[in-house]
Amino acid sequence: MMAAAQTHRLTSGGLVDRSAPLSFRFDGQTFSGFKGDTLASALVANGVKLVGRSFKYHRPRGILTAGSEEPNALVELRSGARREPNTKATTAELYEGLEAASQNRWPSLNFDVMSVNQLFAPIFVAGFYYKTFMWPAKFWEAIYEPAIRRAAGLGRAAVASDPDLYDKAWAHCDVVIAGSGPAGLAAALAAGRSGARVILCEEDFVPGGRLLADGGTIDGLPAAEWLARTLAELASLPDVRIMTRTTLFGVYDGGTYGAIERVNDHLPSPPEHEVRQRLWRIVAKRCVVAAGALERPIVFAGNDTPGVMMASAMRSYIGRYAATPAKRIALFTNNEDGWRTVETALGAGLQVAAVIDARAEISPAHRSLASKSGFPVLHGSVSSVDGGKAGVRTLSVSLTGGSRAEVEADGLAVSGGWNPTVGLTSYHRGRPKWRDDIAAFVPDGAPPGMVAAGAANGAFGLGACLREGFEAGAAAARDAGRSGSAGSMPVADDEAYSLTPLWHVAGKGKAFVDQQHDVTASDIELAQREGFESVEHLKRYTTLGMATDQGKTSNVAGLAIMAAVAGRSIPETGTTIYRPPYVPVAIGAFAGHHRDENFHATRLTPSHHWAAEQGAIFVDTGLWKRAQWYPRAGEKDWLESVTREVKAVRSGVGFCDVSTLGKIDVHGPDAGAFLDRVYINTFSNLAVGKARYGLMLREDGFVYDDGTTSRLAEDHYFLTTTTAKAGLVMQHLEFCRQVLFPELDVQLTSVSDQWAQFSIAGPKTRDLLKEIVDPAEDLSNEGFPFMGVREVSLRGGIKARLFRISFSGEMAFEISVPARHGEALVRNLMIAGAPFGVTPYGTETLGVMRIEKGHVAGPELSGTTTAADLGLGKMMSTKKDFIGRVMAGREALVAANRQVVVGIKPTDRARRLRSGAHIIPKGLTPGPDNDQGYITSVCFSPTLDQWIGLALVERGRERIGEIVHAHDPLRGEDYDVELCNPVFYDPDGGRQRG
Amino acid sequence: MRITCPFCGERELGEFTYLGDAKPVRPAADAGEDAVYDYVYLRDNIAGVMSENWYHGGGCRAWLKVTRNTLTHEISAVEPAAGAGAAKVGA
Amino acid sequence: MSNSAIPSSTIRMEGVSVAEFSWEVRSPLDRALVAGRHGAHGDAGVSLTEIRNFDLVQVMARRGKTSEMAKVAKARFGVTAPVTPQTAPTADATLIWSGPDQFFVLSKGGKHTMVALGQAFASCASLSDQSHARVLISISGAKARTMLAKLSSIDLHPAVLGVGAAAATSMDHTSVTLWRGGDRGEQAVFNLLVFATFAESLWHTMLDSAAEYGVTIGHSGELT
Amino acid sequence: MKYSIFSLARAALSGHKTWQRTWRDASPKDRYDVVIIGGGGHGLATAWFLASEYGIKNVAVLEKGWIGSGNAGRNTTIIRSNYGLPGNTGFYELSMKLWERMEQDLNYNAMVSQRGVLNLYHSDAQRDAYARRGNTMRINGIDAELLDQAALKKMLPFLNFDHARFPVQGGLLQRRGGTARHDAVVWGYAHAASELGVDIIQNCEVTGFTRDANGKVTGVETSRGKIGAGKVGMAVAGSSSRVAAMAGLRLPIESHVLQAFVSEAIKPLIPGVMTFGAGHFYVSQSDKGGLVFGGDIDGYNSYAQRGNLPVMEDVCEGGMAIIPMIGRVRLLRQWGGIMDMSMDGTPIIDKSPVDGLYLNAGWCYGGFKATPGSGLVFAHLIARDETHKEAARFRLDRFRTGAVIDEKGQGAQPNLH
Repeated sequence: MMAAAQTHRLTSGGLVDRSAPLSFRFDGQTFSGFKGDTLASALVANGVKLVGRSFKYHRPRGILTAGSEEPNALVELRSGARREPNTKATTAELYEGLEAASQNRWPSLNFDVMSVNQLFAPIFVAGFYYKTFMWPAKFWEAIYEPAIRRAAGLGRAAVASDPDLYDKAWAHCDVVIAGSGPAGLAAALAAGRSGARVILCEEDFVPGGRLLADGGTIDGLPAAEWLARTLAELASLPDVRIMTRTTLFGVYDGGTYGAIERVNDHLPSPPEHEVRQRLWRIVAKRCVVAAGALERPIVFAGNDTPGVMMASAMRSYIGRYAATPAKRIALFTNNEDGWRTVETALGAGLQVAAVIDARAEISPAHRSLASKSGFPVLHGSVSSVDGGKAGVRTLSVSLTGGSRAEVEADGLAVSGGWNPTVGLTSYHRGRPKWRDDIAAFVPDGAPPGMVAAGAANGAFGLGACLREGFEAGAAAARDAGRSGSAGSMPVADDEAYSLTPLWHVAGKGKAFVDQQHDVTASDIELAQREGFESVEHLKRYTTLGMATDQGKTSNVAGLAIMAAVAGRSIPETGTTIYRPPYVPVAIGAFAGHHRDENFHATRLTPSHHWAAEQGAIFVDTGLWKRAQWYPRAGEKDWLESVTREVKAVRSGVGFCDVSTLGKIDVHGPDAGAFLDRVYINTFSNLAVGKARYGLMLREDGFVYDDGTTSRLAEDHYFLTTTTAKAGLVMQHLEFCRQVLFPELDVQLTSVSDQWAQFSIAGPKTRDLLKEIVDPAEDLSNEGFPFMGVREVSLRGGIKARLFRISFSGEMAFEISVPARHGEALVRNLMIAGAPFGVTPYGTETLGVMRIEKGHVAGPELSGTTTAADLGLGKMMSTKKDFIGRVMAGREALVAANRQVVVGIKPTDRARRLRSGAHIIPKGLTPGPDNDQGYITSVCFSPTLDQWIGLALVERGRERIGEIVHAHDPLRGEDYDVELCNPVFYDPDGGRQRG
Repeated sequence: MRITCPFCGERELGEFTYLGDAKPVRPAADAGEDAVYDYVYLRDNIAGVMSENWYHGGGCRAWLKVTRNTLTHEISAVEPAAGAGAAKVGA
Repeated sequence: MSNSAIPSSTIRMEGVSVAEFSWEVRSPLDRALVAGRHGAHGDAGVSLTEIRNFDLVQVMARRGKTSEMAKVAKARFGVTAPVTPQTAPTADATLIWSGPDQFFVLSKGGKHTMVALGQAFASCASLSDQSHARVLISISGAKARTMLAKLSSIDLHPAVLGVGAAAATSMDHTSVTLWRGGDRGEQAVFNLLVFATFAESLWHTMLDSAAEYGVTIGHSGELT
Repeated sequence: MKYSIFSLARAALSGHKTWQRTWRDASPKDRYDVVIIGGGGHGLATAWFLASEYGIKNVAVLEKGWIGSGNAGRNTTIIRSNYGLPGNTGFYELSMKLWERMEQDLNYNAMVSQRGVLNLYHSDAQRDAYARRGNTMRINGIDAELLDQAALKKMLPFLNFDHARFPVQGGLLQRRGGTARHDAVVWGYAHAASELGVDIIQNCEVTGFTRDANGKVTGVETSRGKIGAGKVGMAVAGSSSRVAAMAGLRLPIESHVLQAFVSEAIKPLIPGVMTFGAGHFYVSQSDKGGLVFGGDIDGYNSYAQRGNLPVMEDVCEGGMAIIPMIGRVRLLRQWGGIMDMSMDGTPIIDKSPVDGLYLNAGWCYGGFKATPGSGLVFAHLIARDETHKEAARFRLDRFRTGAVIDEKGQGAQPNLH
């Protein structure tokens, strides 16, 4: 489809590249623009005025601003999985093939059925929904709320996974500068010349700020020339970095700044391997906020009509983009600066219908400009705008003195003065202070290391911006310890800026304060009437300032109107709390690389790739992938595979990778004394070459972790932790060592990754080991008794550690070798064990065997159980102090009716058990008063040929043999179970000792 | 937030783990239940400058005593825990 | 790809019967590392090289024995062991600061194994063998620093992290030891010790981070 | 003034000039039967229950700023009663039942919306823990359902089923859970309490307690003068330790910052409340269209009402792990609230050791959902000087005796609850 001609484009001037035309589509219609356009400027150049619909009333809206403060011109950009709702047309860079659609309208922007809401406007006032929709109660979720939800929202998010990449990076510098207008550039020059490391962030795609639209003369040069020269100088400084398309959005503690770089949003999609956006964490010693100021609207009836535009935005469209928002414009201003738009419009050959100036006096220069150019200057205010979705037609003007006038124009530029951007400086709860001379809030109480300069600090003249920026940059460099010379300061004249504050013009019709949220001046009056006078109440009651523009154009006007109706001053009324981010930031950028499979790191065991080759099924255990079971061809489900594995171990031999256990070297002359303090039982008397099971409590007396710890030498213990707590136990032990017991001579090192460790279990364990261990090693019960530990040589050369410990209840050893031999060890175990039918097993089989053996694990070590609850109370030494000893003696921890670990078996042997079922005394109706515990762990025991489990049951150990009821309403199951000894298998322990 | 580890230099918050108020001292073995209850459970919960235990687990594994203002997050001092770098004792 | 290198530090042929079993070592990156060019076309901005088969021993001073440990280190290595985040290279080993009162001894050739060092430091330090607990990755190239800035929160500016400087820090929430080796021509070389069980995961993250600059991947038996 | 569609329509005829203050702007009297410190949801609810249920109408609520300016206005608006331990389960269900009639009770639409609260599980162990919790709920007469992956795929097809680091296996669903409009809860209680004669006094900061010779609290000193009181209740989550310290008390509480986030408004995307089980991320979508989400507390003591980037990143990472379609939705606002983190993760509602002073504290990050229940049981405690049966275990001495209520099993480590 041929693009329409750019009817509203000037034939020369501006910063667009007329040699690079770009075709784009808006609401299905094809248009063309140029490289250097934003979507908004391209729409302006094509004469498009109606761009969106408002939130509540679905009123037609156009383009109000030319920046990230835009409340109205929001579109859905791109399509499919890349659809981006609520994208500001004013910041979206044009690219070839851009597709955008208006939003919050049905069926079309031009004919929006929901604009019927305007008929209900008399009822849809601020907070109306708090007063109704209450009857009948059920109707809220069924009818009212779904309707409200459908009507609310703005654009539609994509409903498929975001296909683009994001990443995050760190940057460090002496001085970070927000904004590359005259103040920011001057700051960068001063700091950079002084030798500082500087990062200059500019949210626009070209540096220059207001210089790009407003021009001026600096150091005797036209602004564009000075800009080019300055950028060249900055580029020549090695440690100055200019980041365009990058918004500094937040400030965090210790001089950390958040910035978002839109790396490839100016392209249809990012090039291969490249990210869409990058989140920067910038660490800076100093920050200069040179983010400029935002022009503020004046609130009057019909001020939301398409074609009403901020005066400075109109200058941007004409001056920077060579696009004309209107043919015949009027200006409504209360200050000197607004007049620049008239000059720009005249310069571009546009008609000026009138200037409506709220001030009593205007300058002779402007008066003569008016008479020379032939337009009237009306002293007064625009009281209403007549127009519609096609745009502004007629303005009604209330003249000073009471009479009225009408002005015909197709565009209205509005200037209510300027508000410094006080966001960044206020994010640490600094409250901006009011300055009467400019009738605006300026930064105060900025976070440590941050200063505002230029317009962001209320200095609006070009010369003042340069001066403040330069001085702030030089000072920041000095503060950061850089002593080079800042050189000479760029100079320019200061323009006059006189202003008569004007916030709201009374008139008939809706006068919008927050255009996106459809908050009107009368809504603010209503809020005041109902007692929502505090600015935070006002904001919350009316939703003023809570839209995607965060109230950039509406907040100050809103509180000024509140101040007026409440009879207070503006500073008394105060501002709401400013909250980051300065501009909305894609959630994907905050996640960066950490999404989908890369959400968290993955830890792999030494035998992982071998297990994968065997077809193992893996389970996530914390960050680990562990082999859960090893299915074999023909096995129909996990239960069959696990049953086979268990039987193979119990009748022959199997092995399992247990490298995930935390492993800590505890060294030093006081290692034994140290362990005595962290474990409830004693380790100082453990013989070298022996292992012992240990239990740790938290200081509050509940069980923390368990594991087997061996003494490898007089001054060297090897401690193991559970997989889940490995890192936390290391931290806890370091706390004990460094903070609680610094007098002990003990050193700790994690060796978790140094050792590949395997459990080898089953009656044929020794047979297998004899094949692989040096024949000189004595593995007999006498030569290597239960709980013995020793370094041995393996056939073929390497050393290994052997631990005669058993989790399965079988004759078992754990063997560990340096981790890079781990895979060789598995392969060799398979070779050596082949004659004995060696079977690799996974965590399921490990779990089955530990339940059969009545060992507690994660579900029982829940953080709320005591040693006695677990049946391990006798391990608590009474002869020494240890972490948790005293609190473990509190009355509730030693109460007789505690829930303690007990075994359970279904009375119906065919019945399957499930963890999470509750235990109720037999014959009682389940209720809160007879809920006596729950099933913690279950398995199908191939050994007993039935399901068995462990449970925490009130007084459980006294009730062995009692039949109780397992109640599982979630899964609709109820059945009887018998409480029994938790050690189902080989209770005497003969097998593991044999 | 950034913490200047006395061993590693200034580092990002993400490298550290917080434990809490460093003022409570673990009571002696014979201090009794009330003293331990106080140590384990009761807190001054200072709104202002507070001495805290932080662990540089993502770095050198030293426990640190950090003096920090809980109203502003400003850090005014960082020193090693008694047993961090304790090998220097008597050296 | 060869996996047959036998580190003499951990494998001692003591003449026992027949070596029925092969105890080949396999790097944790054995599968993940695919040598060659990856990512964007053009000149590779980043070069990632895994250094295989090394001895790494952690030496931690016992209480009150810092100066004694320093003396032993000086006697054995001829350099002062680092007491701040720095490295001390010697002819056959590099001493790398790893925390207060502790350092790593990184070497090849079996001269500074756990056993050998254990005897030397017996009176003053606790030693822990970490040879298999870490993977060593060398990162260089024109974009090495830019790529590392995605993973590392520390300041990598040459004036801050100079040649020989070390850091115990984290990347991707994983503890690492990072130090700058000697420059290769104009380019900085960053060395990274990563926990072995995290290595494959971090490796993939590094590859993703480097892809936009183009990456050359390889492995080597030589310390840089 | 009664609110309804009829009064709204009538008022529209006069251009809404007839509306009056939602609550009276009261000035302090010399003395009240009960003074409640804290004009948040809990304090205002307590006052309303005192007046409506217990006949005590000579009540003042003192608020140092404007009502609802603390955690009542900074939370993520979730209501639920899916707790697993005795003491919690009954209490939160009491609260849930009060939510279900709140709007009619108060004549104020707080937009209580029971769109469901779903906790995802990603492992067998997590499923088992949820099964235990869900069964506790059912045994207590609370609705709970355990969903498997197939059911989830139907209900929330947008979850990351195909490329997840920790694949979703199922979830525990409480259909009666949901959200409410947090500010409206505050205004609703203020409105209804004020109608019953309660004085709501804003910009009135308590600076101390007045005590008699026996140490009994007889009133408070405030920025607006001394105010006498028969009894004083404190409901000042976030500032509990500071206010208690004025009475010489130390509490088993630390103040921590919890961040929350809201996205730009978008058309309906996410139906109810859901929590990711393998990371720190939970989300709902407000009636206005913003995704309201959060995660873990920052983890260090703080009174600063703002957090730092690591947690913000962690939360968004969780979001992108489980709902990767939100990548291009933009985060609009970030804020922080100060949580009263108790030592076992469970609140304290009890008489304090100081005669005449009553404690309502330690809500961790769960106070919003408790608002009506907390108001009722605290009013009961103050009015009757006896514990309400559903708050019987929220005693202050439980830390001393060991009868802690530790849902997470993390012990005396507030930043882990």
